[in-house]
Parts: sequence; C-alpha cells; structure tokens
Amino acid sequence: MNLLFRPKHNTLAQISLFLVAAGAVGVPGGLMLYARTPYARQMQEPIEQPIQFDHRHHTRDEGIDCRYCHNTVDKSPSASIPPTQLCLNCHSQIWNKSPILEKVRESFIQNKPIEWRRVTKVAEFAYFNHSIHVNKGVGCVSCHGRVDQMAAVEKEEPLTMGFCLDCHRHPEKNLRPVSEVVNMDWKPEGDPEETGRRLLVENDVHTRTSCTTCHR
Amino acid sequence: MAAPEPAILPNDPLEPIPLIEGKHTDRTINDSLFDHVWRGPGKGWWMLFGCALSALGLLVIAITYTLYKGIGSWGNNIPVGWAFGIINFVWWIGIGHAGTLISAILLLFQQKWRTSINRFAEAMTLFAVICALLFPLLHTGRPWFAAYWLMPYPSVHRIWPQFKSPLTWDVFAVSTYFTISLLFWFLGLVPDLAALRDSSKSPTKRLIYGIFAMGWRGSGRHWAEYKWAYLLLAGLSTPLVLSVHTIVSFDFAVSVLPGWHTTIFPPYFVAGAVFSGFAMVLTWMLPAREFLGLKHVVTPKHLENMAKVMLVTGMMVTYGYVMEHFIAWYSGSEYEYSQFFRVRQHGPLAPIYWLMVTCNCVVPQLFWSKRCRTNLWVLWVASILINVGMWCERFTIVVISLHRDFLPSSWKNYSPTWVDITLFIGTIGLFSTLFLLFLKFVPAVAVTEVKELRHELAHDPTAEPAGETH
Amino acid sequence: MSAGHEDSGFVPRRFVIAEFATPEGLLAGTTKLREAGHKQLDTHTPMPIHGLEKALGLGRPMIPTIVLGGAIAGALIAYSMIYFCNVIDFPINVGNRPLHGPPANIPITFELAILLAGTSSFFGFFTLARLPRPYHPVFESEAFTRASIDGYFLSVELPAGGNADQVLADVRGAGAVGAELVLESER
Amino acid sequence: MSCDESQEKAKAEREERKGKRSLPIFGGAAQKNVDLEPRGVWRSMDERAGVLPSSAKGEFPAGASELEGVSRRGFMQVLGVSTAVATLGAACQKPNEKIVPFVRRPEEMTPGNAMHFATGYALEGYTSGLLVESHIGHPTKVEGNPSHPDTLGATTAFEQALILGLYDDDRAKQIRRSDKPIAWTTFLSETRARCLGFAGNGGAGLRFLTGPTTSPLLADLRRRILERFPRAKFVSYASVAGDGAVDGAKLAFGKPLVARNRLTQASVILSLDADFLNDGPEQTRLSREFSGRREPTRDMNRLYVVEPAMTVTGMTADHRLRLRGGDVPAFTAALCAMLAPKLPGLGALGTLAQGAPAWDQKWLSAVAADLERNRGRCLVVAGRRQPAVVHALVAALNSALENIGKTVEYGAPLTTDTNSGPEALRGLVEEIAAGVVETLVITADNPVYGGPVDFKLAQLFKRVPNVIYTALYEDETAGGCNYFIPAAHSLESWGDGRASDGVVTVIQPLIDPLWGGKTEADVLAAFVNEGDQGTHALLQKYWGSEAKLATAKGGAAFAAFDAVWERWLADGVVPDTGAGAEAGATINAQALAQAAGPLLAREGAARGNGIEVAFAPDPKVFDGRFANNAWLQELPQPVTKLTWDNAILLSPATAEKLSIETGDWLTVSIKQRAVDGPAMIVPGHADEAITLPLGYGRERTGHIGAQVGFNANAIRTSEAPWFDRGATVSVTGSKYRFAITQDHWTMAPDGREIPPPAVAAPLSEVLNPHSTLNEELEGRRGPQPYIHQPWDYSKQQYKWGMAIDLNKCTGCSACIVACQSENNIPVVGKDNTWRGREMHWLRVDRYFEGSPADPLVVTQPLGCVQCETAPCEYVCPVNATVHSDEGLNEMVYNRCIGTRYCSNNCPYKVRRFNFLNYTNDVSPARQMGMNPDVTVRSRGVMEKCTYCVQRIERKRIETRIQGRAIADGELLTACQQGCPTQAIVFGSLQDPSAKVSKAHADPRRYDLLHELATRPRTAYLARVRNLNPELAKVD
Repeated sequence: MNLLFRPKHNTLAQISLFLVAAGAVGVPGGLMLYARTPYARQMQEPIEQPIQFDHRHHTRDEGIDCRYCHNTVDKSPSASIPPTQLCLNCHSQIWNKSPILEKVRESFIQNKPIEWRRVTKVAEFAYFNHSIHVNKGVGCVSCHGRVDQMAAVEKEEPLTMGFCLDCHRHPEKNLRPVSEVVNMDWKPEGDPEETGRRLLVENDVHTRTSCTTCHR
Repeated sequence: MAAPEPAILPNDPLEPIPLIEGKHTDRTINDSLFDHVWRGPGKGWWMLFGCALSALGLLVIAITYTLYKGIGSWGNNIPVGWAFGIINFVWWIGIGHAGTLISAILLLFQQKWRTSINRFAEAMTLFAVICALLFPLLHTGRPWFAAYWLMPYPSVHRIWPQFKSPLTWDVFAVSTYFTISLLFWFLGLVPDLAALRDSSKSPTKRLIYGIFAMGWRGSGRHWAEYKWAYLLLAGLSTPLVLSVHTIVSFDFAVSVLPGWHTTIFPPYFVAGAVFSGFAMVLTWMLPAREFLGLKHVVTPKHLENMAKVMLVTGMMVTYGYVMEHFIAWYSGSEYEYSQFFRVRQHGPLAPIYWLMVTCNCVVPQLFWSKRCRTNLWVLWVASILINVGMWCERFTIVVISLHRDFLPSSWKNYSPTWVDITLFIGTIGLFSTLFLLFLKFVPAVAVTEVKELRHELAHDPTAEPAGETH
Repeated sequence: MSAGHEDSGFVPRRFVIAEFATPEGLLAGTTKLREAGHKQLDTHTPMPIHGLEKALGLGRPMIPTIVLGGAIAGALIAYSMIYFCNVIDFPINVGNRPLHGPPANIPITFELAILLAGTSSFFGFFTLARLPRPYHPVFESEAFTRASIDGYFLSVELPAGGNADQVLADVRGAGAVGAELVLESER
Repeated sequence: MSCDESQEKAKAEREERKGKRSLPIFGGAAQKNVDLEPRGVWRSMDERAGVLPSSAKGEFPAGASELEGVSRRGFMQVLGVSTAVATLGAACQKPNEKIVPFVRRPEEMTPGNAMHFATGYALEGYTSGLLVESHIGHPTKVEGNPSHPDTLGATTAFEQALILGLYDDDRAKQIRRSDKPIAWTTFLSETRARCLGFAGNGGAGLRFLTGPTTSPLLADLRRRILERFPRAKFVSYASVAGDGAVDGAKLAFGKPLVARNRLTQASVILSLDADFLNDGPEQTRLSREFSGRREPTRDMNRLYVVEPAMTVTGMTADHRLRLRGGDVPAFTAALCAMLAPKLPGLGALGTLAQGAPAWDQKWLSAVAADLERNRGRCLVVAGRRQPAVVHALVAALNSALENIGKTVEYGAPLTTDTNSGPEALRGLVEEIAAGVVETLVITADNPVYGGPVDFKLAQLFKRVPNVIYTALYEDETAGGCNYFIPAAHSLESWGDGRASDGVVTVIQPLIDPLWGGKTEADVLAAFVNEGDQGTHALLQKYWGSEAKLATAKGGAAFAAFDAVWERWLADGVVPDTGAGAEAGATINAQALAQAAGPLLAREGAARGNGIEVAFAPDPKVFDGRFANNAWLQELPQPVTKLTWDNAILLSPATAEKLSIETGDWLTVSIKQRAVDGPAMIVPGHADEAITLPLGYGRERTGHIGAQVGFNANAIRTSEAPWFDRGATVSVTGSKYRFAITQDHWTMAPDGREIPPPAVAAPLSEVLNPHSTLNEELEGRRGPQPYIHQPWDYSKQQYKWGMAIDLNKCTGCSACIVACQSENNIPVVGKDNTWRGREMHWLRVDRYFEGSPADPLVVTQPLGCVQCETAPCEYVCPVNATVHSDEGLNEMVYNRCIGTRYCSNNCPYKVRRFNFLNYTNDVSPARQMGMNPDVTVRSRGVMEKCTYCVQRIERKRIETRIQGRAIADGELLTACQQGCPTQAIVFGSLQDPSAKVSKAHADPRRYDLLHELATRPRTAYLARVRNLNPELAKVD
C-alpha cells in the first residue's frame, strides 16, 4: 500500500500540535506582557520638544520652583503649561538674543502658541486633579520622576489605573509634608512607613477608590 | 444489557419496530452510510447550499452593518433592551441542547435507538451553538471590548469581571458548552474518520481524512480508554446541558422584572430546549433520511420515539406556562398578574403569545395519535411549527416582559428592523451552510456505532431481530 | 514518541499482523496468544469489542482518574479565582450583595469543573493513546485498511531478535485467516 | 469683509477690554481664521482640527492635540475599534499629541477651572439674570443669577438651552447685501450714505420694526435716531405679544399699566387662561413664590385655573375648569356678577354677565366665595391671550378684592413700546402698502413667519425698496430682505435690559461672536453713525452718563464709574433701578362698566358657534425662535410629552364626535384659510375647541428646526390672533407618527392596581396623621426585609441623597434641559425618539388622574434614584456600574460594554443607552460648549444620572483643599439648580440638619417602587391637593 503518512509525519503532527498549544497560551500571554513593557507604555523615551527646554538647567541651576511655571498645579486639575508670556518674564532680560529662544519670541510677537508635545497623559476618561494631590502632599516626583535630571522630559511612571490604585490604596508610601511637594530630593526621615502614617493624618489624606473618584 | 428506562424517554419495548432495516454486514453498513459522502453533491444539495450561502451572505451583511452602525440598527430601545439578539441566542442554544441530550443522555441510558441519530444531533448542537455564540458578543454595544473584558485576565486596569452577573456565568457556560460539544463530537467522529480515510479512493481525500483521523488504528488499548473518555464526556455533557440552559434562564430569572423573575425557569427552559431541539433534528432529519439514503438506519421507530419525546417535553413546557400563570395569579402581585394576564394575553404583542401557545401546547397534542407520529408530513410540519413556537416563546419572555414593566411612564412598543430580521435569517443560513457541509463531508450517522449496534443486535437474543422488515 | 531513527543503526520494529474473520474469533485468538506468552499484543477493530480489554490483559483505565482530577482542579481554580478577584484583589460594593456570596459562585465553579474535566478527558485520551500518530508500522500492511471498516486484526510486535515465523505460525494457529509480517519504515 | 479690517477691529476691541478684568473674552489669533469658521477661542487652525474626532482618519485618539484643561471634551467619540487595539496592545504608535498653552493667559483664568459670569437674556423684552459657567473662554452651562429679582437662581428651559443655541452651526454667519457677502464696514458706509439721503426729509421713509424691549440703551438709541430723523417711526411687534394686558389696564385705570404679580401673599389664585408658571417674564419668580406657599399646612395656597388646553399651570392646579378661550370674558363677567353683591368696589361691573353660562355655576360660585373669603390674600390673573376687557375686569376684581399692593401691583410699562401686537403693526402695514416706506429696519424676530397671515408681510416687504434685517438665522424674513446681518447670540452680546420689576441687568458676552454676529444696538447705532463703536462702547457711554446723572442726584457710591461698572457686571444687576407701582392708579368701576359692556358684547358675538381654534405659544420653541434648538425640540412637551412636533390638540369628546384618533392628519379651515396638521387627543382640553401650538412648521431656519410640525400662523389673522370660532375640521385619511416619550396617560393603563408611582392626595388627608394616605405612605418607606447585611455607610463623611417634592414640581421640564446641558447628553432625533431611545437622564413623568375629559395631573421627575441595593449592578458582567463608598450608583462609561442588562433590570427604567453614535456629527462649535468635566459617551455605552457626580467631586476637592466639609446647600445638582420651584433637594443624608435629611423625614415622604426593596436614595414627597371643600366632590 502506498502510505500517505510516513514516520516523519508523526513528528510533524506533534510539532503542529505544540505550536497550536503554544500559540493559544502565548499570544494572549504575550500581549499581556507587552502591555506591561515600557515601550508599550511609552515610557523612558525622552520626547523632543519644539524648543530645547532643559528642566535640569531651570530647576537645579537656577533653582526655579516648579510652581513658577506650572502655576495652577495647586488650584486646578491642570498643572498648566506656562504661557509664552511667562517665559519672557525672564527671557526678555536674559538670553534675549539666544537663537534657541527664537521660537519663544516668535510665538509672543505673532501671538501664536508654542505647540509642546505631550509627555505624561492619563487616559482621557480618567479625571486627574493636580490640586488635590499637591495639597495633600503627593510630590511631583511621585508621578513625573526626576524631571530635574531629565534633559528632555520623559514619561517615568506607567500612569495606568493599576499605578493610580497602588497609591490610592496605600497612599502613605508617597506622602510628604505639603511644603516639600516640589522637592525632588526629599527623603523621609526615619522609618518611611512610620512617616507615611504620620503624614496620612497630618495632611488629612483620605484616598478613595470609588470609580467616580476618577471616572465621570 | 439491562437498560434502565428513563422516565422522560418512553420507549415501549412492546413495539418491535426495527432499529436497522434490512440485512447488513459491516461492509454494507459502511458503504451505504458513506455513500452520500463519496457521491458527488447532487443538484438538490447545490440548490440548498446556494440558498444557505445566500442567507449566510445576508448574515455577513447584517453583522457588518451592526458593527458599523451600532445596536441602533436593531429595533431595541429602552425599555426593550434585549430583543432579537437574545431571542436568537436562547433559541439556538435551546436547539443545540437536544443534540447533546440525544447523544449523551441516551448514551448514558444505553438507548439503542440513539446511534442512528446521535451524530446528526451532535453536529446540530455544534452548529446551533455557533449560531448562538454570535449573539452574546454581537448584541453588546462595544463587542471589541466585550470580547476580552468578560474574561478574567490580569489587566493593567486591575479590574475583573463581576462574577455575580448571569452574563458572566453565561460566558463560562456557553464557552464550556461549545468546547465540550466540539470535543465530544470530534471524539466520536475519530473512528469514522479513520474508516473514511481507509475507504476513500482519492489520495487527497485520504490525506485530509487521514489528518483528522489522527492515526487512529482501532487499537484495543485505545478502545479501552476511548470508551471511558467518550462515556465520561457524555456523562459530563448531561449536567452541562442542564446547567447551561439553567444559566441561560438565570439571565432572566435573577432579574426583578415581572415575567422574568420566575423560579420555574431553569427546568422549563431545559424542557423547552429539548422540545425545540428534537423539533429541529426532525426538521432536518426527515429530508436527510429521504435524500441521503439513511432510511435503513433512521427507521420509523426513531421518528416515532422523537415524536414521543416532543410530546412529553411539549407537555412539560405547557406545564411551565400554566405554572407561570398560576403563580402570577396566586402570588397576588399586581405586576406579575398584569404581565401574564393583561400584557401577554391582550397587549399589543399578544398575537406572538397566542402563536406560542398554539405551536407549543396544541400542536404536540397531535402526537398522542400513532398515525400522526408516523406520518412524515405531519411530523415535519409539526416540528417546524414547534420551532416557530419556541422562537415565539423567547420573544414573549424577552420582549413582551420588557415592554411593559413597573412604571407605565416608561413603557414603549417594540418593532424589529430589517437588520434584526436579516440577522435571524442569516443565522439560519449559517446553520444550514454548516449542516450541508457536514452532510457532504462527514457521514450523517455514527457508522462505528451502527456497526457496534448491528453486532449487539445480532448477538443479543433479547433484542429484536436485525433483519426483520417492517 | 516515534521510533528512534538515527541514520546509522536504524532497527525497524517488526509486527505480525493477523486478520480474523469475526470479532469472536479475534477475541478467542487474542486470549489464546496471550496465554501462549506473547507480550506486545494489540487488536485493531472498526468498533469496540466487548471483552477485548480482558483478552488483552489491560488494567483499569486511567481516564476516569484523570477526569476526576480535572474536575477537582477546575472547581478549585474557579472558586479561588472568583474569591481572589471579587473579595481580595478588588472588592467592590455591587448592589449591596456580599463580596463573597457562595451561591453566586456555583455556576462558574461548576462550569469550569466540567470544562477542565471534559478537556482532560479528551486530551487525556489522546495523550494516553499517543495520538495523533499518522504513521504506525501496522499501516504498512495492505489488508490493514479494513481494520477501520470490517476487518478484525491482531498485531504482535516482535521483541528484538524474536522469531517472526514462530509468531506467524502462532497466530495462524489461533485462528487467523491471514497473517503477514510488516517492518517499520525509517522515514 | 476684509481680514485686515476685522483683525484691526478685533484688536481694538481687545485692547479696550484689557483693563476689564471681569470680561471672559479671550480673543486672539483666531481672528485670522477663515471668516466663516468659529473663532474667538481657538488660536490656530491646528488646534481646531485637534478638537475634531480623529478616528475618522483611522488614528488613535492619541493623535489629537488638545487645549490644556479641557482634555475630555471630545473623548468618547474618538474611541472606537482603534482604542480596543490600543488598549490591548497599548499604542503601536508614538505619542504625537500636542499641548497648546496660551501665549498670554488672562490673569483671572486658571486652566482647568470654570469661571462664572453674570449676564442676562432678553425674551419678549424682559431680561432675566443668568450666571454662565465658562471653561477657558467657552460658555458651557447657564444658571440663574440668585441676585436677580426674576430668576432667583433658577432658569427656564429656554434659558438652559441657550448654550446649544449659541453653538448652533446653522446660525447665519455672513453679512450680505442681497446675495452678495459684504463687510460690516461696507454696511456701515452704505447706511451712512443712506442716512445722508434721509437728512433732507427727516427720515420720512425710514421705519424700524423692532421686538418689544426694555433696554435703556436701545431706548436711548431710538431717542437719538428720532432726534436725527424726526419723521422716522419705530414699531414694535412680537408674534405672541399679549396687548390685552396693557390695553385692559388702560381701560381700567385710564393709562397703560402692567400688572406685576406677587404670590407670596396669595392664598387663593385664580388664573384665567394664564400659564403664569411657565409663560411670561415673571414665570421663574412666580414659580418660586408659588411653590413657597405649597407647604402642606393650613396656610397652603389654592390654585384655580380656567383654561382651554392643559398647561403647566393647569397641571399644577388644585381645581381646573376647562373652558374655551372665547368663553373666558363671559366667565370673568359672571365672576364679577357673582362677587358684586359682596364687593361694593365692583359697582356696575356686576351687571355685565350675559348669556347662558358655558360652565358649571357651582364651580364659579365656589371660586367666588373662596376669593371673597380671602380678600387681600388672593389674586386673579389673566393670560396673554385674553382681550383687554378681561384684563380690565381682572384689574377691577383685584382692586375690589383689595389685592392691589398686596398680591399684585400695577406699574408703568417697562417696554419702550406699550403695544407690540397686530394692531401696533397695522399702521406700518398700511404705510408699506401705501408705498411710504423706503427703508425698513427689522430687528423684530422673524415677522414674516410669525406675523398675521392677513398682513401678507412676505409680499409687503418686497414693496419696500430697502429692507435691513438682523436675525440669528437665515429665516423666512431673511429671504426677502436687501441687507441681512447675522445677529449676535445673547451670550455673545453686550446689552442691557430690565427685569419685570424694572431692575436693570447688564448683558455681557461670554465669548466673542463665533460668526461675527452684530447686536441690535450695533445695527441701530449705524443710523446715528456709531455702528463702528461696538455695543460695549455704546453701553459704557450710555451708562456712564446715566451714572453721572445718579451722582448728580446725590449717589456718592457712583463716584468712580469703572469700579461701579465692574460691580454691576459681577453682580449681574444694577442697583436701585427697580420700578415701583404707579401711584394713584384707581379704577372707576362705573366708567369701566360702561366701556366693558360693548366690548363684552363684541366678544360674545365673536363667540358664535362652531369649533374654536386657539393659538398658543409653545413651551418648547415659544414663537418659533427656538425651533432650531435640538434640546428644546427633543424636550418632551410638559403636558403631551410630544417631541419634534406640534399637534392639533383636542379633547377626547371632540375627537370622538369628529371621529378623530391621535395621529390622524387633519385639515383645519377657518375663514377661507386652512392648515394641515396631525391630531392629538389630550385629556383636559375644552370640548368643541382645538389648540394649535405656534412656532412650528418653519420653512427656513437651520436643519434642526426646518420642516418640523405645521405652521399654525397660516390661519392666524390680525383680527383673531388667539381665538377664533367656526372652524371646520376634516380628517384627510392619512396617518402621522408622533415621537412621544410617554404614551401612557394614567398610572394604570391596563387596569392594573399598583401603588401609584406619583402620589397625590387632598390636603385634609395629608394633615390627618391617621388617614389612609399616611398609613399607605408609612408602608412605602423605610427599609424592607433584606437577607444581606446592608452596607455600612456610617463611617462616610457624606451619604448622598435627594428628595423631590411632587407638590412643588410643576412639570415645566427646565430640569431636563439643565441636566442635558450639564451632562453632555446628546439628542437623538425624531426617529430615535419614536423608537424609544431618548437620552434624557432625567425625565418628568406625567400622569393624568380621573376622567380623561377632565383630569387632575401629577408630574414626577425621575432620574436614577441611586438604589442602595441596585438591581442594575449585580447583573453587569464587567463591573461597569457599581456602588461608591458614599452610596452613589456609579456608571463607569469607559468600562461599559453595553449589554443593556442593567437597563433591563432597572425597575425605574432610568438608564439610557447610546444605541447609535449620537455624538458623531457634533459640530466643532458645539464641542466647545460641552462640559469638560463629563465624559462624552461613545456608541454602545450605557449612561444615567449620577447625581452630577462631577459637581460632587469638584466641590469635594475644593473643600478638601480648604480643609472643611461641604456645607449643605453649597453643592447643587444641575436639575436642582435649574428648578424654578426648588422641588429638588440634594445633599448628604449623613447630616441630620441638611434639607435633604429633613425631606427624607417628612411625613409625605415615600419611596418609588418601595416594594422592590431597592432602597432608593431619592425620596419623593407626595403631592398635596388643596381642594375647596365645596368642590371636592366634583373632582
């Protein structure tokens, strides 16, 4: 009899079966893993901005408070990107001829906004409010990372719902005295857990995890 | 073999109608039952297939349109949040159940007449479940999310499905049901596939059947485990069927809606499922045995037995209706009473209700008469009517209950759109297409089991003579 | 696993394939051969033959145990998953229902038990049977195609160095209507 | 118009505004945009594109750039299939989203936080006071100004809907001369030239047709125009003007006066065809005052209503008499006759009654006795449709009942023209016909559509060589004019106007005109060569001089005008501008009787036989001016619950007599004119009469309002602007399909005996603690047995709850539009409404009780009641609707997969589903008006009321930062804030002193569908009917 199947087909059959099984497990598993990679979360990628704005220089060298530019962070949901006018508060005096700042001057003169590229973003359907976090002692660094060490700002934390929930469930890990919110170097003195629990009371922190806290 | 007589399946041994007609050997059984596979598709098959494919095309159009436009292309509204989608889902799932019941329960009870129809019924189950499976996803507003948010996977959102919802239960129940039905059907098919492989004349066919036969060689060591695997799958399928339709009925029964909140739903849904399933088997079996030459294995005895099952389940369904109405009256709840005695019987959609009563309660009464049970035309028309009736039952439950609920201010009427109707016709197309392909490529009867039966009948002195003619 | 097929020193497995006219003959022949001390016996029939397990001297089937294991695993996985998701990991007030409501967990627990039991039955069988295995030396026999249709076959795998003629004689003596020796192909 | 010009102009305006801190105008580079594009808030075309849904381009939502602080606006409609992929596999595309900050951020603005500005809205000349919420320069929500005398912090549905009207993309956008687009400056120079031509003849051929107005600025402009052109004339016209009131006062007092009602002192109110709770400039205040006296005590007020068709006021009535409008004069005379023996002040007026009464005399005598018993504590009100004689008799009645000065006062008219009805227009019509008019400036609202049909205004205007028309839309009138000037929307305009009591409100714009609209003042100023100054300058100049006048009178506070101006703008009202009652207005009953006799006889003669046709301003589109407002079109009419249509309303008996069914297409003919429309049977309508709501059948307007309904003006003549008799009604045989949101009239349509969803009971039963009512209510509140441990809310700071007092609800439906505006609720259109897919989170259920011929009504606002044991929640498979720690039934749109199971299991059916992509074709302009705090829901998502959780969270964060708790009354839901009668109370049940807690403890409190053990957080307070014991048996 002319056999259609030869011994090698046994191996073939087994390999095919293995591949099917591996695919069934691997594809969803892989996707789930991928969703957790910094790449998929667009983290750790310095983002090039239209103007070479260096946070390192402004915050460390010049010692400018975050809130000088992001000046609505403690009273509004939005921390706000400074208007061009604010840049020129200083730069009309210093570096007022610098070619790097050409676009800033152009923006001001032509009354045309600078289009910055967004770095950090929570999902559209999550209503994040900067002011309550800043006023309850959650430091900028907790979500934005060491912006003072970034030449170009990059996304430091995943900002997924899981990330938010971690802190909302155990806020003490990310609390600091309200006076230190912009301090990038602040470290708790003594037992961090102890400090966290103390700050929880001191700052009058009541985190909530009800859906409408963020989703409306 | 001392077969315990199942209460719900009256099989009067005093009526010696043969299960296999004519004198047969393994070879002749083999050849006769494979005949329709080897024979080229006839004109009739192509015609039917053409119709089925066109209906399938409609399904594709309707699904595409639904996905493109949204559920708004259907007739649903508030309060009638569910309509054709869920009706079709429950209807198809119900049809599917008969297949499993025939092959699994009858196997457990060792009913010999099962062998001629079980493959057929199992295939029907599989295809009906495929049709049903379209809807849980399609009826959602955002199927692209529903497709995976219903699964308990560790998401970056940290959120899980809500395991108290009957819809979550449905996801598990229906996917389990589909998986188990597929495995059960395939496991039963393997020896036949091997037989097809070995009796096919063209290398291509042998290759294809060979791949699916997985190298089956009828080994005694395999048979020993196989019998257990098959029996256990059958054993598992039986409670599975009951649980699946119980859970489907929970979609309604756990709610607060008058007409849905009915504790009798689980058993009566199961009975209804068997009822409609047998009707669907008959609807297809009658023409198939005529055109595929299966008369010698699907004998009048089989048809009669099925008619008896329909009579019994039809009575159970009727009993369910009566109980619903009785409890609605007895409870004294005005909402319940109004739903059953005012809205259903006199409301704007009352014709559907009365059609349901006619088809499901009156029509099966024909089967008290042996003449009707054995008249093919009566059987066929009745089985189609029963299918219609069971669809109306789901319409009554789903739409009629929803469109008149607690607050009269929110009452609305319901009318389907062309998409609804096309979707329904389309699923029939899908079912028919799959069924016709099944009839074309796989023997419609479990050949191996018929052979086994023939040997059993030949050697069992208590069984009726295999060769006797009718 | 497939037979070893190194390039050098491939030793083909040898099988004696014997055909019997009836299932009863096969049953009797098998018993006889086993009693005669033949070890690697197997039968090949188009349908299960009652009593062959005994004739082949097979032990208790393993499938029921596997299926029971699958069912228990399914139930445990389901219940603990529900408990973990809705009670431990993300407890939410859903319509004032208790976080841990055992009755509401029954359906999924039951379904997953069935699912795992069913799949373990199916996959357990194919694993035990070492299928799919499109090639087997017994297929080398021309007559063997009938094994799935209307033939009743017995196969005896010869031990290394076993005497094929002796076995052929034995099977004929046990009532086989035909018998032949087949060799495993290398590839 | 040339870009440079407009830019320069805009720049100049900007410069001017710079100093004014309270101005929310952020003009800017957007002026460079193409003319017809919305502008004023966007700084570049790129940004504008960014607000558009990007899914159309197959990109991820991340591709959209956005204005800072308003990131959620366009949210959900851009989420489609692409997002599924994006979520599953995160993004496969690098982020390329832009953030566009301001170049110069206005000082007072904090991106992300809303600002509120006081402004006003003039309808029929009277200006209501509003507070408008604005997000980075986009007005998003209208509220009432609490310090305004007429709105008192609440609003009407019209005012709520202004937001949608503002962003209506169908609005006229181009100034044109005939068909040729021209610039504003071109218009100005051509007008200047034209004015030079008039100089010679004193403006003999110059006529102005304006709407009624109370604006001091417009009055001043008119004065100046007439100074310049002494022979020019101003005529005021409004299609729904009720001149009877002022003419009646003239008859009674000898001089034109208007009645100003005060319900706080009124224990008995008789309305004669007056829908005072839902019509007219006083409606919001009167609703508040009325509801203030609805507490179920012995002091509760009693309302009698006599009217032909059911209105909001009629639904609220304790006793209602359905009477054809033409019979009201006779009824009034009969009332005088009934009261004359007891009220000597009526004198000879008691002898005017004539003819057989068309009403139940027992009813009349009971009402008369009740009024008489409550002398000085009662009020008779006549409606806008009633002729002068009725108003005169009512004035006499009020005078004789000693009500004047207590419940009503008569003061000088505040409108520049006392009359605005057809008689006012007749003179102009004759002049045009005579060819006298050379230039006609029309600022009145669409006279061609709304004018009397016998005036044939469309043809007449063609005879005028030069017609200048300004309007929001290219409407019927715009078709025949030479110059068309797009009007600025009220929220884009500077202006001023008076409340019904004379208090002035400065109307300030919330945004630059989106499409370059001009105000009425701009147009009029063109005739004194000041059209280029802008209304703001005109207004400041005018009020500057007024203020100096005040200073001269000794007002030291008006020292620095700028500071004063700032305060006026911030407060929304100008202090000390109220008008008092006319001193020494007395009625000579004898003279009145003599004058009234013939008038009544004439009315009696007109009252011949045959079916009466009544015209009525529509509670949704008014006189047609709101026809293109989709919120109002889809708003269920308070009585009929009809959307997207008007209908020929008639009573069940009349319908039966004429063999008419609801939906029959009818032809109504009267005096050789005919109109076609669909019939709708309405309980409580007078027999032998039909009512035709005005404002529909618009031929030219935007795509929303055109061809909706039929135009009743087609048979409305100057002789009979409100009522006419002798109509023939014939059935054409064809059928019409209405989109009605509540088909069922009663609480038990199929005879079911269920606990009434909306409870209404007589006062006596309410006051008796042992009455069956109180027993029943007792059984309809409190916890039901429940096997699960109720969730513990005791540790929460807040426990949100609501209470709705059915006794205060009039059914006016302002709350529905308020909710729609606050929560970005889409409109679905007629077809979808017909299918039953309207999206209103809050609906007002309306139930008729008693006989269909003459029912009583109870209305019940119903949104999500936030069940503690919510049936919707446990059926959701994905945790998309769950409970919050404070007991809110949350709806998480972004988690919803749309199974609709929750809605099926909701016994209240308050959940709404996005069956289609209802936000798909939202124009970019409209998107600016979306509330950025609320997610815009996509297709396939369930939505519902969450007690305005966005407001809760905002307020929570605000107070948490301040380190305090939210005070009771500080946090209002949108429906609560908009409600004119304060029927809705919201707050924390944790605070026992909170209003809502007290309402929950009220003996009238009951829970809807209490028997289902859902533990709703919204409680209802039963309605109370203060029945007259003499009539109680009749009802």
